[in-house]
Amino acid sequence: MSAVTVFGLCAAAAVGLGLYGLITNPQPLRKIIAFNLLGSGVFLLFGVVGRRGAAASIGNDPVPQALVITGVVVAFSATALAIALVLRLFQKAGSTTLSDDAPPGADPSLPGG
Amino acid sequence: MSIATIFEIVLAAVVLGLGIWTTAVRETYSATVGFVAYGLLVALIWVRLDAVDVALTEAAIGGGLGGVLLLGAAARLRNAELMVTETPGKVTRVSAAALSVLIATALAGAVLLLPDSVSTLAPTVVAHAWATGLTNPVTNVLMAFRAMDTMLEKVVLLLAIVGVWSLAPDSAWGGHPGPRHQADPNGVLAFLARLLPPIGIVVGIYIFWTGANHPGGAFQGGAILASMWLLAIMAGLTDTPPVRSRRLRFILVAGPGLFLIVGLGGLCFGAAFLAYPPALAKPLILGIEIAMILTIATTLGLLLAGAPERSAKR
Amino acid sequence: MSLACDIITIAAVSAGAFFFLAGTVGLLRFPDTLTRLHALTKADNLGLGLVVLGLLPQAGSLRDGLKLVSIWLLGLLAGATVSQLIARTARQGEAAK
Amino acid sequence: MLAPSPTLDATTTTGGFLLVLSIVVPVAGILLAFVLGDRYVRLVAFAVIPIGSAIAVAILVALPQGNGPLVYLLGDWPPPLGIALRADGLSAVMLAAAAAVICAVAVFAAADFSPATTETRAPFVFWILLLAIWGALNTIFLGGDLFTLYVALELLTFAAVPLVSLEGRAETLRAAMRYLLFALLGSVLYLLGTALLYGLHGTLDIVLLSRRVSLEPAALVAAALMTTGLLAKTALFPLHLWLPPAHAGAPSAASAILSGLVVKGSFFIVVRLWFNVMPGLPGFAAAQLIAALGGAAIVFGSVVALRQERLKLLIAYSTLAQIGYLFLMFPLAFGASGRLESGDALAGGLLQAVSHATAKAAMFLAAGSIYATLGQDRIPGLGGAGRMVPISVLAFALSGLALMGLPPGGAYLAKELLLQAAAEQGQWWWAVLLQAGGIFTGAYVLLVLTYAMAPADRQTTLGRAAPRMGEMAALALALCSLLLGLMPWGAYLSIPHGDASDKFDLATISKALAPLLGGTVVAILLGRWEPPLGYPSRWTALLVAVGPVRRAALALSALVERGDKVLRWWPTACICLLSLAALFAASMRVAF
Amino acid sequence: MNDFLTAAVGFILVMLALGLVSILRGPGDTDRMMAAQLIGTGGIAALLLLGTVTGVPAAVDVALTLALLATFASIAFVKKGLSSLEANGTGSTEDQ
Repeated sequence: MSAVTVFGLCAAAAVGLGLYGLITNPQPLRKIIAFNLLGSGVFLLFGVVGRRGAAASIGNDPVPQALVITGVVVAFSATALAIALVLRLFQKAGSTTLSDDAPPGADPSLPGG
Repeated sequence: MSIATIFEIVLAAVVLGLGIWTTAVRETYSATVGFVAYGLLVALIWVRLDAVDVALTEAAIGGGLGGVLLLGAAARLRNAELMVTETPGKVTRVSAAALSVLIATALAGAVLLLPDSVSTLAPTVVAHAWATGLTNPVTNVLMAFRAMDTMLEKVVLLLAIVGVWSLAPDSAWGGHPGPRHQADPNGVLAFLARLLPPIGIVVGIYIFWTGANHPGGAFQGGAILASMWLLAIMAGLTDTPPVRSRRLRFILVAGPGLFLIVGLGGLCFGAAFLAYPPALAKPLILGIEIAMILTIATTLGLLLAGAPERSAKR
Repeated sequence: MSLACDIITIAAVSAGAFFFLAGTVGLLRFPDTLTRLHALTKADNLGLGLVVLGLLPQAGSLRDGLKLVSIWLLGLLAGATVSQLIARTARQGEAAK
Repeated sequence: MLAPSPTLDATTTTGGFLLVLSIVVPVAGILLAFVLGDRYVRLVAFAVIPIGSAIAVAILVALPQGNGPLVYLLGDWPPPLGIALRADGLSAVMLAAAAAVICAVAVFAAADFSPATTETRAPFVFWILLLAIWGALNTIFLGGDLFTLYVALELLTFAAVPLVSLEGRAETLRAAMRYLLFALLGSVLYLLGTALLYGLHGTLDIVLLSRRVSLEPAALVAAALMTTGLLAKTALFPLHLWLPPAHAGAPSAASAILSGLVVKGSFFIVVRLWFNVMPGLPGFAAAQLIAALGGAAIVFGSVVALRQERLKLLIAYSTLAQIGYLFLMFPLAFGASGRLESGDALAGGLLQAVSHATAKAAMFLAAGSIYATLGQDRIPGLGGAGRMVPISVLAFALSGLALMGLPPGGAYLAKELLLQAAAEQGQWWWAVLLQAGGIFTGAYVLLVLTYAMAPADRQTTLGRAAPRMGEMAALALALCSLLLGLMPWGAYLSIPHGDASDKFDLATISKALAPLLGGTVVAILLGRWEPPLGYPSRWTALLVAVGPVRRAALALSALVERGDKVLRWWPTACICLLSLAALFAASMRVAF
Repeated sequence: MNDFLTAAVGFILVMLALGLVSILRGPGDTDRMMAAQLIGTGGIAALLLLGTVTGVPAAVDVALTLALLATFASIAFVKKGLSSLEANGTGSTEDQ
């Protein structure tokens, strides 16, 4: 087992965790947190890929590193935009539920509910 | 199993444990605290993967600014939690879990089964470092070889600002983002907000400056500067600028603007769009980065501050 | 010389690790917020200081050494002020109950 | 190891600088508009749009003159180290379509989003985001690097989401939120695939990848994840939870852009991925799967569209159906070698995308004028629209005819090409769906027109008069879509038999009548509303005659609408997404 | 030497994890506010040792960044915690 294996598994697990949270957490804010977990898993995956490509006295391929830095910035901007939306929605509607056509309160006709 | 591997497993377990806690915990405020801890610790993994540039970014953005952004929203949305509806049922949760595990397994398999013949651009990047005169390969990739991505990413940041501002109520348009913070001017908070920023500014500029040849760069430096600015705002020492301010707007586009101008200069007088003449490469890149650190610090700070809430008229 | 450095490192880092242990035991065993805060800021900062001390002989240059020390100072500053803030909040929280 | 060696695709061609300009000009416009603010935003946009359009036309002219695609190496760094921009026929056609739609929308929006003397929120945001969408789309059409495409995709999302919530009502904020979160999920999956591809091949350049991609587990996982991620952003059924509220809730000018152009961005990347990056990878089963989703989208979207009460929601669901139409080309593009080939099926699919972009944008613009004049857009209350806003109703009708696939529209030519490919391949089931798509489109267009042409049931007009320029913009765009079939496509897309559209013989006319007649029948069976006032009584008698059948059909469509509600529930949609990723991986595996 | 330092990082990391468990468990938000503070010391110690072990001198810069941002996060914790306390009806002297 090398660092690549351990952190590769860790990255995959973080992706799985983020996906699960994104699907099942009902609150938008928690979905955003889950999205960030998911994103960090993806970035770790890039890191693992780059670590495999260590060469020429560089410990980690610089191209995936650059991609991750760009990706982190984009993910952060997305988080900021999403949070601004949630806050405005709360201000406007008094709740942050995402289902539009269901009146406030659970829709009993939905499956698995 | 070597001691290094055991350490790596411990690190991965701690980080994943935090991730699980963040996903599973009931209260949103606790989840954000867990996420901040997660984000700060992921930086350790990045150091272990020998990607210090990313470690800096992840520590500054993932844990620090990103966490605080989430935290602020969680504090404001406390009351919204009380009206939780539409919690998915067991069937949904189980199938979501099964599919997530499936995807994660497929991913893990794909990563572990990557062919042994490693594909990497690292030697190529090193071989072409002459073109910029900088020795940090990541900066070279960001500022020269993949400069287009970096420029577009700055436009993404600008659009995020436009998007966040677009959520202002019409009456507050042009005004100050976020609430006005006030604190006891002789309190501990104000004391820290006077003491820490000078240190932080030095560190931020150092991280930026060292980025030419060592890990670091405009983005990481800018994030530190942004956090110091926000500290001063939170302590009530200063206020967010009104978004209609022309000077603010100018700072916000300075980075991508200069990038674009230098790029067009390359198109008109040089080899290609975004190509730097080797003799001028280093000063040009540093110039762009100086403009960028200002833009980034301001942009990140304003993204955290949120949409304009108070009219600029007093 | 290098042996002496290594011995200092091992001794100081071990001592630092011990204080982290103490801090954690405090966090786990102490009953309320204020005492836990006490354990956290005092013991952990001491532990960090010892680790920094242990790493100083391993630092490549004077600059690196200065950076290490400045990190510790920063930690101390943060610990001293932030713990005050948290303690104040904790008291208010109790008062509110 | 992979020393950058100059090859055919790795040198800047003459005219390559045009590609840079087509991205840089809108970006410069964004920066300038942001700094100047106030009343200059619209001015900047109006200065940038003609320049950008001229560049798109220049690329259209320059492309056939060289041999092969236009290429530009950014920073003079050849891939894999650097990033290349490439324009082939597909890019050129999409660039031109985007420019046309942006122009029309800008003219339409000139009055709605005119800045006052002091800066106001909506115009500032709208014009900047319009330019941003344009820049992002141009980058998507030209980008030769999968990560650049990712950044461009995010740029597109960031520009599109605030447009949805521009009016700031709670339901539009909610729609924007759902859109943003689902789109982010989609792009993260795409990014995952990118990471795997880089790990496999050490490059993200499309041309280099196409030479290196082979059947490996990691490549399969990457292809499946990227495809589903992009489908989520394209809102292909059943991943459409965000589309109807977002497209219906945005201001009309924004809806036109979102529906006409934004979804085409991620669709275009799917095309790039399947046809250029990995033509040998998806295989027959995966192509059948993606087209089956498309087919389901056509039926499902159309049926739900016919049940909508609001015009804008109807058009949004119609977009859902039309998106499905775009994916029917994938199984028809299979060559004998088991690879996807850029033949007439791809040409048909692209033409469909272009004609949908123009026609759907025209439809939303027309609906916007109708909404503004009548003060509401309930379909049963559309009476009198034909008299009050005749040009808009005409624009709506013409764009409807174009969408139905009537000659000489672009959709007609596209349908002919796809039908031909289906016949050659013996895949008759897709031919059935192609026809069904036209018939369904006919149904809801006729339904809307029936109500719009009826006399008004009230005397007063509630809204304000729609600006004439805006109505003309919608009409021009609709005409453009209807005349697309007459353009010389041969230079850009591989169309085998020249333009088959200009012979108006009996067969052509009968083909044209099929969607109209079929559409009438479907509209009678599935139209929910009472016939409008002042309607000939024999029609009412007809409705009574087909009563039982109609009731059964309506019950069925009500069931479909219930299903739509379930699918648009967040967890269901996400589970669909992940299941699709697994299905795609499995079906790609099966094919070999 | 390296093995010793690696073991020390591992040990501190485990202590950090245990500390986090105790802090995150609560019971109150004020306990959770300590999380960033804990990482500001324990995490940085681990990072510094790790940098020496892995031979990445720039890890010191990461530690510096981490120290600053952990402090920033701590203050934000307190500040936001205060504002949520305020929402529950208790004023504070520090935050008005």
